[in-house]
Amino acid sequence: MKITKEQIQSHGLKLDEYKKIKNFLGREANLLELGIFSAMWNEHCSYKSSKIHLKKLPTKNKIVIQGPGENAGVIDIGDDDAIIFKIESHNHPSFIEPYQGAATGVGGILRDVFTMGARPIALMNSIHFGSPDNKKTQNLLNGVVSGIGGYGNSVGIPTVGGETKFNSTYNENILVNAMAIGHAKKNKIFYSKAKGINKPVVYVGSKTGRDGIHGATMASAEFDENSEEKKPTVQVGDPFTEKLLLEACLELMKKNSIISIQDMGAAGLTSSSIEMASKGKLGIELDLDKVPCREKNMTPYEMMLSESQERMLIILDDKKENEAKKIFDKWDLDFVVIGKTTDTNKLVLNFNNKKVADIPITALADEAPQYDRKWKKFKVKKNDFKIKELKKIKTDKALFKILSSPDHSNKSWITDQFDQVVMCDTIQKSGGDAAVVRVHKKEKAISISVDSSANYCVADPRTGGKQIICENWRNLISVGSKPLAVTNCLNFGNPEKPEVMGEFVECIEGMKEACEFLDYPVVSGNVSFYNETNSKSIFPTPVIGGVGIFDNLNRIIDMKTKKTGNIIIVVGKTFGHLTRSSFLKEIYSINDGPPPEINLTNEKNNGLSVLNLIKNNLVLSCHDVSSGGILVALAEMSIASMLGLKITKPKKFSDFNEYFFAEDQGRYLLEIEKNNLEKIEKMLKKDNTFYEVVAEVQNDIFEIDKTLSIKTEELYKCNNQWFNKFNAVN
Amino acid sequence: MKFSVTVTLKKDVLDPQGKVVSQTLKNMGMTNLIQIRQGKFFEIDLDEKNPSKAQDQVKEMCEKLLSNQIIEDFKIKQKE
Amino acid sequence: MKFSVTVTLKKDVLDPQGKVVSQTLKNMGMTNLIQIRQGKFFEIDLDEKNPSKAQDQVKEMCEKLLSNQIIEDFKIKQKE
Amino acid sequence: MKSSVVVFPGSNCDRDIAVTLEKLQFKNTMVWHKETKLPKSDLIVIPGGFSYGDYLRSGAIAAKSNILNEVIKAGNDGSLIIGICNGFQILIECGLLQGALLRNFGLKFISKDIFIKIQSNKNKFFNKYKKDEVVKLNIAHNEGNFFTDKKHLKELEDNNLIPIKYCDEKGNITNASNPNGSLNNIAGIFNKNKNILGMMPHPERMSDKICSDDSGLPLFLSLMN
Ligand SMILES: Nc1ncnc2c1ncn2[C@@H]1O[C@H](COP(=O)(O)OP(=O)(O)O)[C@@H](O)[C@H]1O
Ligand SMILES: [Mg+2]
Repeated sequence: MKITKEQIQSHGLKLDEYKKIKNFLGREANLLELGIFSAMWNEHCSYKSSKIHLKKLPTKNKIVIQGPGENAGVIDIGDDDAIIFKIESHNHPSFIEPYQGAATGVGGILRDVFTMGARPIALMNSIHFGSPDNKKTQNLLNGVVSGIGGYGNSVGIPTVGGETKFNSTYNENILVNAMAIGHAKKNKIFYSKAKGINKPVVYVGSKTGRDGIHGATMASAEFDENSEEKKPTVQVGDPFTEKLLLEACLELMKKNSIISIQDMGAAGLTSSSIEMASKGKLGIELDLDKVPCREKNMTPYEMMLSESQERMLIILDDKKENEAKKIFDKWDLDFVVIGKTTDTNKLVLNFNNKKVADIPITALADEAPQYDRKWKKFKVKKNDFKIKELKKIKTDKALFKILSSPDHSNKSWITDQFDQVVMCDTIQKSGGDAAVVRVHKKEKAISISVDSSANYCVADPRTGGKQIICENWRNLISVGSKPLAVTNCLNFGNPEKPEVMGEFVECIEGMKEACEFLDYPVVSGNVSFYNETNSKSIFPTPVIGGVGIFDNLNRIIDMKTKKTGNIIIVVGKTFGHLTRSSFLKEIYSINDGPPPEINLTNEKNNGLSVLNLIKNNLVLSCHDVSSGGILVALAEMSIASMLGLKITKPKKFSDFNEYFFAEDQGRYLLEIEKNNLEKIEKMLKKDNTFYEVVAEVQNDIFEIDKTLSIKTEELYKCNNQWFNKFNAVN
Repeated sequence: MKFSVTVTLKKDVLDPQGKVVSQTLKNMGMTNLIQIRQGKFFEIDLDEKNPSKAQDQVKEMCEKLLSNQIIEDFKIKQKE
Repeated sequence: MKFSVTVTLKKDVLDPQGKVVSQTLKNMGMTNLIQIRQGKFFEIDLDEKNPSKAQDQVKEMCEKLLSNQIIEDFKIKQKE
Repeated sequence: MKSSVVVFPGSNCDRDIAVTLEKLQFKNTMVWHKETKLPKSDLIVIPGGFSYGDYLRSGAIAAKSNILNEVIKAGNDGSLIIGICNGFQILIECGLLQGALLRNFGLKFISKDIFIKIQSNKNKFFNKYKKDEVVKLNIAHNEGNFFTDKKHLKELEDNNLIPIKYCDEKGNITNASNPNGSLNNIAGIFNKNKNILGMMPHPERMSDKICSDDSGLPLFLSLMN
């Protein structure tokens, strides 16, 4: 049977790519082989458009145990402990079926982390929806939030934080990125590289059904109007089985029987078997008659491309089968030897006593196409707006408007649907600058934050890329931790368009610069391209997940102001940068001009100074200044404690709004005791760090002399109503 | 007018609940059980005399809220 | 042999799901909706040729597992 | 004191409760659901989580497991048993406690810190709390909406079998402070002999000042009394 042009195209392959395939095989491919190539060569698995640029990111330093290239990144947090983490997207499935799409996204990222030997200890997420006015948004929001909770709650991993944003750019293409963080012993980390010949290849977990055949291909194809009809690609998650799989794998990992292990993620059995063989420079032979199937009469094509969830592939050492099988029996999971490693460097599939596929492994992995796609340099638009020309708005009105906007509203409507404290190690839940989770039974903890700012990236991808790394770093500093490393999920449009590719390239270059300067390596990540509908791209949206460390539990701080009479200082200079700010967006619907600039030297200096003050026990609460500027940040501190503030008027600014709502970077608000001010001033001077006093903590009233005076209760109400109103059955 | 609606998972879609229920029944000794699939059931009472209008309305409910047509099918039955 | 089983909440038991579903539908403009109650639906496939034996077995499943008789009623229907 | 924590596939608060018990010097054993014997113990705990995924009805399938026969026997013989969250659901499904736990009235999973008011402390479980004390605990469930018939409700009320009710921070038992729609704000109940307690809130999640609070500890200390 000859493969037709239509078949090639419906598999998302280009005709010249198929030519290459024929060269590798020395013959025509059969349909199964075509399916396997299409799964391995698509964007999602091969990173064909992104690889050469991802290589620019710094991925090593002395705490990195494993950088990109494995299921997740691994860092050293001292003693014999390691933290394993990664973020991944599940955008397209979540738009089609929000509950199951989000749920299986969480399931997938959990498997990436426990495959490596870690017990997952926390989940985070970053979710972006279309405009609240879009009629799809409410349903998508509800479905995604309950899907994330439905899966994580059931498996029993606390969801401790995340971010939720709304923008019409995501109307027809929402973003659902999930991050998992696990803890392992440094000397007990498991990798996917196969070793040794004739070792048993074992299939464990759920049975294979006809789920999401071609799911991986879908994730790499643009949406069009008909895509809501591409139904069968949706998978249903089974968190109960995931929990069993997690416990069974961790139990087996305590023994010395695993050579290599790999979860079946995108492109299921295909990518997992090939990845193991490719890393080990070996071949692999599978007997498909043995694959546990859920439905009758499944074909090899369906088995190899199914994306049924909650499955793993394990290569066991000699004579370990019985001991391993016992464990999986105990947990009522399938355990079947379906093949072996070989020295042929080929993927060989047998079915019904016939060889049904025979492909050189290198053709599928190392030799997969890589493109240096055309990209266009981004032109940053000049800032031609003047605040004086805008219609005046009272500061309190502006504050209310921002605090009650969907992006700034309190997210407890969402987070109350997540179990945030199961496992009993959550020290800080969502709501603060970063989540804090204790390392079980130890006197140390990690901090985690997930951040994005598409609004800056679309204005200037390079600065935006830098900014988002810095903001993430800042968030970890703000709770008193030392930032260690990041994972990233790069959500972009169609890479075949030079403008989109340009955004991608420049974002990465910006990130690289910041990561290098801050010694903040990238240890894992994921790229999601083709986020566009009817040729309209989403804003470039890199999402950063950072992890930091506390080496004791006594210096963990939050943003709740503590005591009346204390003063609040702002570290870092305010210049009055307003373009791309929440102020202009929420009040005037102005959305142009460049984002705030990043001065890496100041950024690092300010952050380290703040951390030093915290370490010296001089800071009672801390909050970084981000979207919304100083006044919004101050209000958030007030709302957290329900104490008021007496805010000082700025000296140099004729327009207060310019000072209070500016989004200049690298700034922190610190609550300190009055009588420590002198000491702190000395320390900051020595570091060359700029600071000024902005407020004093008082009871009940949030005020600026002669400008505004608000009861904290009012602030609280205004910040807490949006989600309930939006979701009240309307 | 009264209707009953059943919403079931499409044929090849995984039914984690049905799976666990089957397994439990088998463990309880019902070894001749081939399979169980679980779905939802609604009893709907409408103040509408015209049968075809009522039927249409129930169909609309199913499409818009009661079922998720990407993974589920529904069946409507008129009662009485 | 194939059976279908519906499990519904007893009349005087509050049905929070049905209540929310009704409310949502009313808000969507279906003001003539009197009420909706939500239950569960099972499709059971048994390897048993004798109808009365099969029927008894399904009844046993309902009593022992599929329903909680304190709050729920069940109905069994043979298919085909 | 010896304790046993029963573990089902899908339990996920088993480790948390074990940590709390061990911290208070209980000699604790984890008991896998397939076991047919319970070790001799002064306290049996059915922990929270999603046993069998909470598929069908929460707790229904766990209630059919081997070990439950032993738990029922022990309960009827007067052993102290506490079922927390999913454990409460299991105790109801197996008949050791009466009533039903329906879907939360908002149909959403709810996880947050709430307050309960101690209704009576003259029992084995709450004697280290004061009567009417307001206690902060955490809840996390989909189906915690307690429901029962009038007759049983009267029996519960007449015999002091409702030890805890949801309330606000100041101790007012109101609709607004009822997180899930439970009848009369009921957060937990006893059996007739008050040796078996089922409760939706998680005391083990409040046993550590660093993470939250230690307001759940008196419950376990009461049991040692
Ligand atoms: N943006 C990125 N930055 C750094 N590493 C990345 C990025 N995207 C992907 N990677 C790395 O490439 C590898 C393959 O990623 P992926 O295919 O998403 O993994 P999986 O097969 O587990 O889903 C992983 O090790 C991942 O960490
Ligand atoms: Mg993986």
